[in-house]
Amino acid sequence: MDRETQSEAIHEAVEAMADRLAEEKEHLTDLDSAIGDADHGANMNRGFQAALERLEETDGDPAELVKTAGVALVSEVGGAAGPLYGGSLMKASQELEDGITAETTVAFAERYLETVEERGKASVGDKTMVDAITPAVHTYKKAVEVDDHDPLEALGKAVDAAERGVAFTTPIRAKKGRASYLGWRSVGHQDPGATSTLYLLEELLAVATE
Amino acid sequence: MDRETQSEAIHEAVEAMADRLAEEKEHLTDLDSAIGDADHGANMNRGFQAALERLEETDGDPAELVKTAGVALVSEVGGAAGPLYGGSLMKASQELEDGITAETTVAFAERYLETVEERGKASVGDKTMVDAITPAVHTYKKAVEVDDHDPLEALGKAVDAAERGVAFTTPIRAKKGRASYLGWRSVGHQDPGATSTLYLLEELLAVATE
Amino acid sequence: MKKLINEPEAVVDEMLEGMVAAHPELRRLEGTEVVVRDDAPVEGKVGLVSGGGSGHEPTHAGYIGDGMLDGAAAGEVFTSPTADQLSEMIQACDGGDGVFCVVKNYEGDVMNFETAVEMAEMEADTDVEYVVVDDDVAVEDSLYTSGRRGVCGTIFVHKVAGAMAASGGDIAEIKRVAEKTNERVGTMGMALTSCVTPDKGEPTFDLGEDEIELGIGIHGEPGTERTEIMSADEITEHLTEAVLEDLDLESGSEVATIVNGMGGTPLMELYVVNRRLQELLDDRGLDTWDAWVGDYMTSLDMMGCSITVLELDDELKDLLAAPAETPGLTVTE
Amino acid sequence: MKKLINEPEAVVDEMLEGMVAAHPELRRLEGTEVVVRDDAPVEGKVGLVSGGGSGHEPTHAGYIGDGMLDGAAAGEVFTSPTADQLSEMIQACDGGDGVFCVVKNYEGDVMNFETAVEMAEMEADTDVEYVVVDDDVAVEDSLYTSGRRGVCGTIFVHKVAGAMAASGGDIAEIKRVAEKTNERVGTMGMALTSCVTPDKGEPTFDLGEDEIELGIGIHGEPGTERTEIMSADEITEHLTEAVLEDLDLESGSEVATIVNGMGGTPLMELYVVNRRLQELLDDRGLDTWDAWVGDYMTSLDMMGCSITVLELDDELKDLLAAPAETPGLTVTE
Ligand SMILES: Nc1ncnc2c1ncn2[C@@H]1O[C@H](COP(=O)(O)OP(=O)(O)O)[C@@H](O)[C@H]1O
Ligand SMILES: Nc1ncnc2c1ncn2[C@@H]1O[C@H](COP(=O)(O)OP(=O)(O)O)[C@@H](O)[C@H]1O
Ligand SMILES: [Mg+2]
Ligand SMILES: [Mg+2]
Ligand SMILES: [Mg+2]
Ligand SMILES: [Mg+2]
Repeated sequence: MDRETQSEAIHEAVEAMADRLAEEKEHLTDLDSAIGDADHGANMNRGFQAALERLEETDGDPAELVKTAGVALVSEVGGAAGPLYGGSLMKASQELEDGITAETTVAFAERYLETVEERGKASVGDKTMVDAITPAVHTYKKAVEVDDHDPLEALGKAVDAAERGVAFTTPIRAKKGRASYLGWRSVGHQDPGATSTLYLLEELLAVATE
Repeated sequence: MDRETQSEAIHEAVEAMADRLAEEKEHLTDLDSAIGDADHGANMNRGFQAALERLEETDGDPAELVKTAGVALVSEVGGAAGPLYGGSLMKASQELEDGITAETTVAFAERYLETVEERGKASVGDKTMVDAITPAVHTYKKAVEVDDHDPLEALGKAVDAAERGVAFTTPIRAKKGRASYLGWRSVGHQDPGATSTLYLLEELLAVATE
Repeated sequence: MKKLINEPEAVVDEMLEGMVAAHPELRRLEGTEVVVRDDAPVEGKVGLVSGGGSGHEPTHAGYIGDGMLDGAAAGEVFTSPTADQLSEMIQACDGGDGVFCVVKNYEGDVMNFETAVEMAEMEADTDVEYVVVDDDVAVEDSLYTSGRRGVCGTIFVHKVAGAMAASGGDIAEIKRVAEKTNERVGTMGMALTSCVTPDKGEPTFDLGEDEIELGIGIHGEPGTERTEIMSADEITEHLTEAVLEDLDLESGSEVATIVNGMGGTPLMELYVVNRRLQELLDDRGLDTWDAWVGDYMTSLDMMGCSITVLELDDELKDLLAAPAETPGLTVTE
Repeated sequence: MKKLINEPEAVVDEMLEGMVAAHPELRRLEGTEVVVRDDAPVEGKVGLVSGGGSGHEPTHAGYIGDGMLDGAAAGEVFTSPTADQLSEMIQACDGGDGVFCVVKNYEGDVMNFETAVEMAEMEADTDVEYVVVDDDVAVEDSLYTSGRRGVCGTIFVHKVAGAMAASGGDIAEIKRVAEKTNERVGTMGMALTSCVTPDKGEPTFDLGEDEIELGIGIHGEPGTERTEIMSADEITEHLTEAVLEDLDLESGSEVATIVNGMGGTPLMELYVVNRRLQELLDDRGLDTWDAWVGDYMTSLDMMGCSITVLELDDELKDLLAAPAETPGLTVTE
């Protein structure tokens, strides 16, 4: 896959993600009303529409495109999700400077997880997006580096892993984010940010599979 | 009937009126919500409870007692009904200075009607308490002065007349009071003040009949 | 309906206690629902008083202070205060130069104030005059109504009359500017939801999920027209047009405006309304000299707003700009 | 649910337009949701800024003016403003002596402000410091939460820091008094009803006809406990006790208090709450030096209130008493 094809794939992926978030806007907001402040759907939808628009005006390397998307999210999403999604994409995009390869995508994924954990001061088990990102990244890395699977297959496994991460957020008590204010009452509700993370990964897989 | 018996009768009447208004409080408020501001029941109930309390501490002539009740209403009812009910009782009480006779009660009734019309700048047909008072007073006067009926019988006819006055308020458009702001939309609703007037007359009749 | 109250019967009394506890410059006349300046009667100026039913907070007692009212009487919720208390208030605010009353045009208010003025004149020989404010353009002033209602324009009358009294104007001067203000001001309101009185505990009127009431009064009295819900811009256009039609201003006139919240509407939405109001005035060549946005004359927890426009001249501008310091309105030099 | 709005997406933009139309002393930074003093940057003083999600009006831009804020950034409803706009605001309010930010303790606000501070330092070499306000005693500050939330006590921090900035204090001085205020203030809130965001158009949470939520946040985040409806006195006792337990004041201490409305509760009811609050403080030998009652930090149209208590010393009294002139709060000398 040459750089141009890679860049096109990124355009397509962001478009698919934006469409998916538009569809899931209400569902995400409903999840956020139960344990947060009922805006996660609107935030993510607004952010990815903006990212899509900016990418339509942008040509360039994969790294530049991902960074542009990240900047768009930082300036449009706001709330907790803005700096977490946007800032992490911005940082992690540096790992794609040599293009998209099995190696660089693993580095990208690790850097993304690291940045979210740092900015959010969150660890796995806090009932946040980290719970979806962690199993996805770990599974991806293991599949590529240890099992020598090709990236597409590895991504498929990562999506399954993220799904289990999302399911895992439901029965646990929140330690970070607005849901933490609820104390024990947060148990039994699925985390919105973990859920939107899963949607993005699903769309990434769908576009990569084409 | 000596003065003392008359005074006792007034005590009893006010007590019966207060009880009746307590019972009808919600109904009067409902009527007032439809075309006014939903307080006529509370206003009248508060006023007659106060009148009752003051009368329990007061001995005296019929004229004094009625005046005391009027003063209590002026200071407790507020709104439009306060000066209309209370002020008119205060003024009309002067006609009872020679005790309660067929003659003085007619003068009392006429003076009461006059005072309400004056203070309220209202005439019959404006959809107010005047529509209940006018037929009652006219019928009472005719029954006593022209037909020579005894006051009790005359009062019975007056109550029937008031009832027709109340019914008459429903199909007409309000010209006075808050209901007038509704314009044609006031048609079809019964006037609260006319209704409370009828209740008071009914209780007066019941006590007089005993 | 849930409310932050104890017994409904106690709500006015307890509100007034909470109010004087928050504002030590206010004092309650013992045994009454009358609140006055702590230093009343103020000598060397005409006393300015107002009053009416409760449920319109910060109206009325919230406008007591330097440059505005000396006293305010609180009736039961939506019920005029009684004449005896009004008379006590008038006498308590007479520093020797007489008292001027701002009365809103409701029969209950007018009849009780009339009785009170007679009582104060008789009992204490107090010099008393009053103005009856009737700024509500929703009501036709005709043989068929009790006349236009007094609504949010009353706050401008308080401010103007208060500034005149503070500057040493006599009763006649105060009356002149109060009447001038009343003649030049118009208001029109609307409701998205009904208010709920503590006593009844349920909506005073029923509005459908998609209905609004135009020309609403401030007591939950039904308005003049019920329509489908519209956008904030359309509602603003409707209200503004009604007011401007009534005032009939020449292009180039200077105005002061109020976007007033009815109590349950968030400030955010009032600013959205103000945005369109100022555009509309601008379109007609009217020049907004001052724009107020907030809860000035409420109707308990009703959602909705009213729009008030006052045509200015130099005298009214000076009086509006004069300093005032009250719980509900502060104007600094 | 009916609202006085046009398109939900436009509500923040249109509110800000309506706001600067009402208050000519405010100016919007072009292409942003940032509002600053018209004369910003003010030279010779540290710039004081704040910001956060919209829906809390008059917070945040309503506290811009002499003696308080120089700028405020408005995010979407209940969503932190973005870092790029915060950075623009910081740079626009730097008159050469640096900028101090008042941040409420929400992860979104904190992370965006942190990013913005880095950006402003990098892009314009601006000297920036900030305080993170966390006055909400409803939230346990433990390993298991994101820490206490910033709620109505933030208004006291704005006032104190604003007075210190106006009197020429440097960034370190401002930070010291802001942190001191934050350490000595506690707030607890409750809701009778949920707020309704323009975007969702329906209650954020469901409360039964006879239920209330204690420890509610200002974003319609569910509170810490759901109970049966109680009387205003009982609710006041509950909130006050929670705050006082947290502050642990000695008898004889002087305090300032806020009874803050959540947006949909009539002022009448807030005064009823203030009455009981002052009785309770009095019972414990606490001396109320100043009591505020009104809508300071709202949650759209939510019905409910919060109680804030601040322990004073001479310095804080001087700073609270210093003059301020803003749309949402005026203090005169
Ligand atoms: N400190 C944190 N670390 C990691 N993720 C977080 C943190 N705080 C919140 N989140 C994630 O952000 C999501 C909420 O995003 P959003 O609703 O857009 O922001 P806000 O909470 O500011 O309204 C949560 O569901 C959670 O997954
Ligand atoms: N101008 C008037 N003349 C005669 N009766 C009036 C007048 N205005 C009101 N009323 C009577 O008073 C009643 C309303 O009383 P109430 O609800 O207690 O006072 P308010 O209208 O001030 O709330 C009306 O139903 C009507 O009968
Ligand atoms: Mg959220
Ligand atoms: Mg009534
Ligand atoms: Mg009434
Ligand atoms: Mg949010």
